[in-house]
Amino acid sequence: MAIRVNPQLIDELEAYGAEDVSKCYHCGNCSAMCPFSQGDTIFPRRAMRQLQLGLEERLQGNLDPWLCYYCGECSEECPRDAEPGETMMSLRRWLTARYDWTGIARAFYRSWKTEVLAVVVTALLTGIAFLLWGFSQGSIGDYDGANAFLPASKVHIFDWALAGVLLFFLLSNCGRMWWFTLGKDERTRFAVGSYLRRLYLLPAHFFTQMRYAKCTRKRPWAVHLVLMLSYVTMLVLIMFFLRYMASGPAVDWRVHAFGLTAAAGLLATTIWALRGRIKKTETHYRHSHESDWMFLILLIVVTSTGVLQFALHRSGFDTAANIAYVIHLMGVVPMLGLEVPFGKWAHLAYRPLAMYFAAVQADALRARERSQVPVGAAQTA
Amino acid sequence: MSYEPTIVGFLCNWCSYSGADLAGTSRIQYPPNIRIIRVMCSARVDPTFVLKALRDGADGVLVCGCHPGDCHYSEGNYKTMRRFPLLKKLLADYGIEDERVRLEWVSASEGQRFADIVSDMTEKLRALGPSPVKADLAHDAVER
Amino acid sequence: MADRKLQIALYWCAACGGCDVSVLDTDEFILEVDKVADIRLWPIAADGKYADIEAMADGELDAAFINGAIRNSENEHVAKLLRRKSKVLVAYGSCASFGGIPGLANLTTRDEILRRVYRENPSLEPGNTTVPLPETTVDGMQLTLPSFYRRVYRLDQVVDVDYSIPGCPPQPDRCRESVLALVAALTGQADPPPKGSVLGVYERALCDDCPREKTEKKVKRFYRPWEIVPDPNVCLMEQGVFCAGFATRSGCGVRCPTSGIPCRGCYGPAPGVVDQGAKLVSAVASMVDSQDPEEIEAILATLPDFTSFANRYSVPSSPLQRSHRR
Amino acid sequence: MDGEMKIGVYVCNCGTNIAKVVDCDAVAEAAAQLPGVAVARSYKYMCSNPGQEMIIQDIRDLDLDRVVVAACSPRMHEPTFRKAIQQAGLNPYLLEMANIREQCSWVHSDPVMATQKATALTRAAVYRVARHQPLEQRSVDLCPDTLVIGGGIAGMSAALDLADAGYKVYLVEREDHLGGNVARVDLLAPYLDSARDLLTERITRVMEHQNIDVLLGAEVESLEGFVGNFTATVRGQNGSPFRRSVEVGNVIVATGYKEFDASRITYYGYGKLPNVITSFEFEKMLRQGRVQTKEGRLPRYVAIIHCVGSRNPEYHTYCSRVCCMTALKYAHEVKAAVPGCYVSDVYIDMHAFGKGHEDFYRRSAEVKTLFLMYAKNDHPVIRKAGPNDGCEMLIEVNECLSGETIEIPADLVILMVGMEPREDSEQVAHLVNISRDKDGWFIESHPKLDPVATTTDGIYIAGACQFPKDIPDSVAQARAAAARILARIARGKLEIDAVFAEVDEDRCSGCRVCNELCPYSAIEFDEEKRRSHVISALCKACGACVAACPSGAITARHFTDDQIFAEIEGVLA
Repeated sequence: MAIRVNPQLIDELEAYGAEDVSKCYHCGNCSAMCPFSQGDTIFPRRAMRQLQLGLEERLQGNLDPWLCYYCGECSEECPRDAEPGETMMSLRRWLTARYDWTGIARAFYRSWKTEVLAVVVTALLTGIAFLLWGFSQGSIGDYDGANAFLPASKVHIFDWALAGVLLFFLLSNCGRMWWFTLGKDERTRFAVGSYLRRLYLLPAHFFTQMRYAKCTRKRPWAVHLVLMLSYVTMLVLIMFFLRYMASGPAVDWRVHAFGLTAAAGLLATTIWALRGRIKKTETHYRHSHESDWMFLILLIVVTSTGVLQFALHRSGFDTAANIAYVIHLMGVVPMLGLEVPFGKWAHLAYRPLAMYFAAVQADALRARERSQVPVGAAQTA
Repeated sequence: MSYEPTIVGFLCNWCSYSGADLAGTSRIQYPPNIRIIRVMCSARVDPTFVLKALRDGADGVLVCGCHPGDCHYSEGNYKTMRRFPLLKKLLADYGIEDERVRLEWVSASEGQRFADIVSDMTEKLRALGPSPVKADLAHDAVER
Repeated sequence: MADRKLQIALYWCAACGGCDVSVLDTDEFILEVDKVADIRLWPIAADGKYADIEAMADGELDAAFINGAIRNSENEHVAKLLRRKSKVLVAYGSCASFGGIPGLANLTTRDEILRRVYRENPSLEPGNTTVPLPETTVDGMQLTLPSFYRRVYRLDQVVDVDYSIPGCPPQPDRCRESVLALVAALTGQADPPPKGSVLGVYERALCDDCPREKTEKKVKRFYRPWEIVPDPNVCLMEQGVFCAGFATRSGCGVRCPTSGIPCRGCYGPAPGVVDQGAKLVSAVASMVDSQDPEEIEAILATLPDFTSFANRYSVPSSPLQRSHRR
Repeated sequence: MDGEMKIGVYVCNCGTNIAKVVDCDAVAEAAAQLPGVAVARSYKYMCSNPGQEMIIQDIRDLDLDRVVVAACSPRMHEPTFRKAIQQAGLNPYLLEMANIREQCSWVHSDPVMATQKATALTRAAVYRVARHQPLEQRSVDLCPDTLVIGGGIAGMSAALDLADAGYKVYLVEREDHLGGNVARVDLLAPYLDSARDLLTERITRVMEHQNIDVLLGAEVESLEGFVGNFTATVRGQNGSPFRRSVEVGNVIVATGYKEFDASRITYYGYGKLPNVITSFEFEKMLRQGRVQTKEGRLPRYVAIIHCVGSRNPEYHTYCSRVCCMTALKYAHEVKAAVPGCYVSDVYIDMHAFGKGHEDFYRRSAEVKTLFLMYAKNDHPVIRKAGPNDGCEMLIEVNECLSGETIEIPADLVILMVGMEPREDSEQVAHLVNISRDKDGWFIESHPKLDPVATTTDGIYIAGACQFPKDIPDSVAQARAAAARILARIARGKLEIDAVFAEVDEDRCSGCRVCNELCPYSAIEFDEEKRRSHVISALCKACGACVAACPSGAITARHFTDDQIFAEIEGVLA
C-alpha cells in the first residue's frame, strides 16, 4: 500500500533547524564514514530520505535520529553541504515535539519567544512564591538552622513534588515514543523475551554513553559524559542528601566532596560548550538552535548560583546566600519543570530508550529473517 | 584428425568489413576458419570469385553486404541479391551443397551478428565435411 | 609455295561430326589445301589407319586438327598419339576447345548415363540389358572396347594444345582464314601465332557485330524462343529471350541472332573471361527489374535449366569442370 | 617480372595487441619465403615513427617496389602507410595491408590457428600487391558554395560561419520560419537564459547576411553529383511554389529531431488525463507566461517524469540527453511562476554531464525540488485523485532511495519526452546517400575521430539528426562541419581517389548491361562508337558494373579480377 507523502513536512522541519536536507542526493558518503552505519544499513540517510519525501509516519517511528550522537563528521564529508549531522539533530527536536502529547515541546521548539516567555514567567513566579514562603518560615538572615529562610527539609518535599510532575510528563512521553516506534509494529509489540533480555541496555547506555564512545572523535563524548555524570550526581544529591548539603556550620564532606566535584564538572563543561557554540569551534557547535542556548544558559545559571550560595553561606553571608538560593531555584524550577520533559533535556530519557528499543527491533527483524530463510532457500534452489 | 573448414569471406568495405572490424574492437570471439577479402561493395563479387574460391579449395564462401536499403552505394546489395539465386542454381547443378555458399547482410554496427554468422557457418561446414571440388579435380587428372 | 607438302591429319573425338562437315563446307578451298598438304588421316573423308599413324616418326606431321571432346580411352589414346606425331596440335571446334555439348554430360555421372541409355531407353529391344564393358568374351574370343570415362575433358586437359579454333562448328570463312594463317606459319612465310592463340575469332563479344538495337536492359520475365515472336531489330535479351551473345566471343558471324535464334555461346567466353557461366549469372541477374526477393525468384524461375544455358559449351572449362555431387 | 619484383613485408605486433595471440616472427618468416619478397620484418609498432622510418629506409636501401603491412584494419592505417611509402618515393597504391588485428588477434584466442590465419592473410596480401599497379590521384575543381539542410540552431550556426568566411550558403528550411526546435523553448538550462534572445540574434544575422540564401518552406528534392560538384534541386511549396537547382560543393545535413509521441505510452494517461502534458506543451505555457492547469487554476503540486520514451526497451533504449537538465529548468521556472508550489522530479538517473550541469542540479535541489528515483523497468503510475485528496492526480512510485512505495500529489504532470529521428530521416538518408543506425540516427564517418563527416564524401551532419544533443553540442558540431568545409575550400582543388572503374573500349561490345547499373550514372554510352565508358570523377568504385560486364571489358582499378584472384589463391594456398 502506497504511503501518501506530506510535501510540507520538510518546511515544518525548518523551524527545528533542518535547513539543508533538500540538498542531499544520497551519494552515501555520510553512511560510508559513519561508524554506526554497518552492513547494508543506510544510517543516517534513511531518516534524511524520509524527511525529504515527507514520510511523516515512517519518520515518527524511526529511531535513527537518537542513534546518532552528532560527532559531525558526516556533515564535514557531505559533498553537498546537506548537513546530515544537523539534520539528525533537528529530527531529534522534531521527535521530542512529536512524543510530547501536551504540545508544549512543539510550541517551544517552533518559537523561542514562547520558550523564553514560559521560562521567565515560571522563574518569576518561583521567585515570588519562595520569597513569600521564605518570610513565612524564618528570617532572610538565616541560611540554615531552626530559623532558616528556606528550610532544606521542606524544600526537599517540594523537590520531590516537582520530580513527580516532571516524571509524569516525561514517562507519558516515553510511552508515546514506545508506541510510535515499537508499539505500532506488531512484530515488536509483544517481544517480551527480547524486552527483558535487552533491559540492561537502559542503565548501561545511560551511565556510560558507550555508543557515543564509538564515535571516531572521543572528546565530545568525554565532555558529554562529564556533564551528564555531574548532572546526575547533583540530581541524586539534591533528591536524597539535600539536608546534608545545606547542613549547618559543620561541613559534611561525604556529600560535599561529590557536590563540589559535580559542580566543577558542570561548570567546566557548560562553559566549554558555551564557548564552543559562540566560537563555533566544532562541527556539532556550528549550528545552534534557540533551544541549545536555553539549555546552556539555564545550566550555567543554576550551577553558578548553586556554587555561589554555598560559598556565601560558608563565608557567613547568609542573607546573600538566601538571595542566591532563591535565584538558584528560579533557575531550577523552569529547568526541571519545563526543559526536562519538554525541551532538550528530554534526550536523557529518549536516547537510552532508543538504544534499548533499537536492540529489541533488531532482534525482531533477525527473528523474522530466520523464519524466512527456508523460503529464500526454496527460491534459490 | 578433425577436419577444420576454410571459409573465404567477401565483405563490403562499408558495412560488413567495418562490422567485422567492430567484432574485433569489441573482442567478440569467433572461429578462425574464415579468411576475409575486402571488396568495395558486395556487388563487386563476381560469381567467378566464388567458383574460383571453391576450385582452389575453399570449403565455404561467405558474401556479406550492407542491409538492403543501407548500401553505401545505395543499391549495390540489391544487385548481389539478384545474382545469388542464379549463382545458387548454377552451383546446385555442379553438385555444390547449398550450405557452402552463403549471402548475409551485416551492418557496420553488427559485430556480434558477424561473429554469430561465422560461428554458425563454421559449425554447419564441420558437420557437412570438406568440399570435394579440389580433390575431385586432382583425382580426375590421374584417373579417368 | 612450299617445296615440300605439309603433312596434316584431321581427327574427331567425342563430337557430332559437324566440325568435319564445316571443313567440307569450305568447298573448293579443300583443293587449295590439297595443293599444299597431304592429308594423312581424316577418318570421315579419307582412308587411313591408326597403324599408319603409329608407324610415323614423331613430329612427322606438321599439324593435326582434332575436333571433339575426350570422352573415352580411344579419344585420349589417339589424341596423345597425334600429339606425339605432330608439330602443331589444333583444337578444332567448341568440343575440343571447351568441352562442348558432350561436356554437358559432366553435370551428371557415368553410371547415370549408362543406366539411362542402356537400361531405360524406350528404344531398347525388350529384355536386352546389355551394357558395354571394356572387355567381353564372346565364344572364347576376347573383345575389347574403349573404356567410357567418368567425365568429359576438353582436349587441352589431356594433351598439350598449341592453338584452338572454336565454334560449333567453326564458321567456314573463319576456318579458311585460320588454316591459311597456319599454313603461312608452317611454311615459314609468316611468324607463327603465339602458342595458345585462339584462331578464327574476334576480340570482342558477339553484341559488337550483332545488328540488333541495344538500349538499357530491364527484364520482368524471360521467354523461351518459341514463347514470343521477337522484334527482329531489338536485342533479344531486352525482349527477355535468353541470349548468350554478350558473354560470347564473336567470330561466328552472328548467324543465330540475325536469324532470330538466340546465341548459345558456342564461340566461348570473351577474351580474358574465366567462365562464361559465371559471367552470364551476373549479367543476366543485373537485368532483373526488381528489388523484392520473392519477385526476383519468380522472374529467375522463368529461366529453366539455367546452367545448361550458361555453360552450354563450356562445362569442362568452368572452374568446377563437373558435378561434385556425392 | 615477378623475378625482379622486390616486396617488403612488415608484420606489426601492435604492442601485444597482435603479438599476444599471433606469432608475428613466424608470420614474417613464412612471408620471407614467398616469391618476390625481398625482406620481411616483425616490429613492435609499425605505425609509430620508427616503424614508418623502417619501411622508408628499406625502400631506399633495398629499393623495394611494393610493400605489405600486416597490422590493423586498413580502414585504420592504410592512409598512414600510403603516406609513408609515398615519402620513400613509391606510388601509394603499391601498398597492401593484411588485417591481422581486428580480424585475427582480437577475435581469436588459439595462437596456432590465429598464426596460421595471419600467415594466410599476409600471403594473400603479398600475392595481391605483386599485381598492384601505380595509380595517380586526380584532382577536380570544387564549387565553394554549400547547401545546408535544416534551419535550426545547428544549420544556422554552420551557415553563418561559412557565410562569414565569404562563401555562398543555401539554407533550406521546411517550415516557414527559422529556429527549429529551439524556437519552441522558453529558457535554457543551466543558466536560465532566454532561448528567444539566443535565436533572434542568429535569425536576424542569417536573414540579413548577403552570402546566405534562405529558402523557407522548401525541401531538397534531389541531390546529384559528387563531392565538390553537387547539383541539388530545391522545391518550395508554400507561398509561391518554385523549383530551382543549385550547384554546391558540400552539403550539411542538420535536419534535427522530433519529440517522442507521448500517446504511444498508455500508463501515464497522456491524452486521457487533461493535466498530463509533454515538456513541449509546458514550454508553450512558459512562453505564454501562464503556468496553470487545464481548468485554469494555479497548480499547487507539479510532478515531472523523466525518460518518457527514452532508456526503455519498448521504445528507445538510448538516453535523450537533454531532458534531465530541462526538467531541472522546469523546477526553477515553476517555483518562479508559482511561489510555494511543490515540484517533484521523478527520475531514473540524473544525467548532469555537461558544463555547469552539476551545479545546476545542486541549485535545483536547494530550491527544494523533491527528487524521486524510480527503477528503469518499474515506471510510476498516474491516477485521478479522489475528491478529498486535495489534488488533481496521484502518482505512485516505487522509490528506490527509500525502498518505499509512495504516492505523491500532482495538479500538473510534465512528461519529459525524449528525442527521436524525424519521420523522413530515411528519405533524407537516401537523398544524400548516407546511412542510419538501428535507431534511425544518421551515422557519422567515425564515432570518435570523425563525428562530423559521413561515409559519403562531401556530406556532413550536424546537430540532433545524428544523435540527441543539447544546444552547445549541436552548435559545436555545426561549426566543426563548417570548419571542415572551409578547410576543403581553402585547398581549392579536390583530390579524388585514384580508385575507379575503367572500360576497355577494345573489349566493350556495347551490350549496355552496365549502363543501368551505376547508382551515380557514371557510365555513359557513346552512340557513335557504340561503346560504354566511365566518367571517372563520378565513379565511386563500387565495382557493380565490373562484376556484371559479361565480356570482362570493365576493370576496377585497385580491385581488379587479377588482384582478387591472387588474394583468393593467397588465402587458400
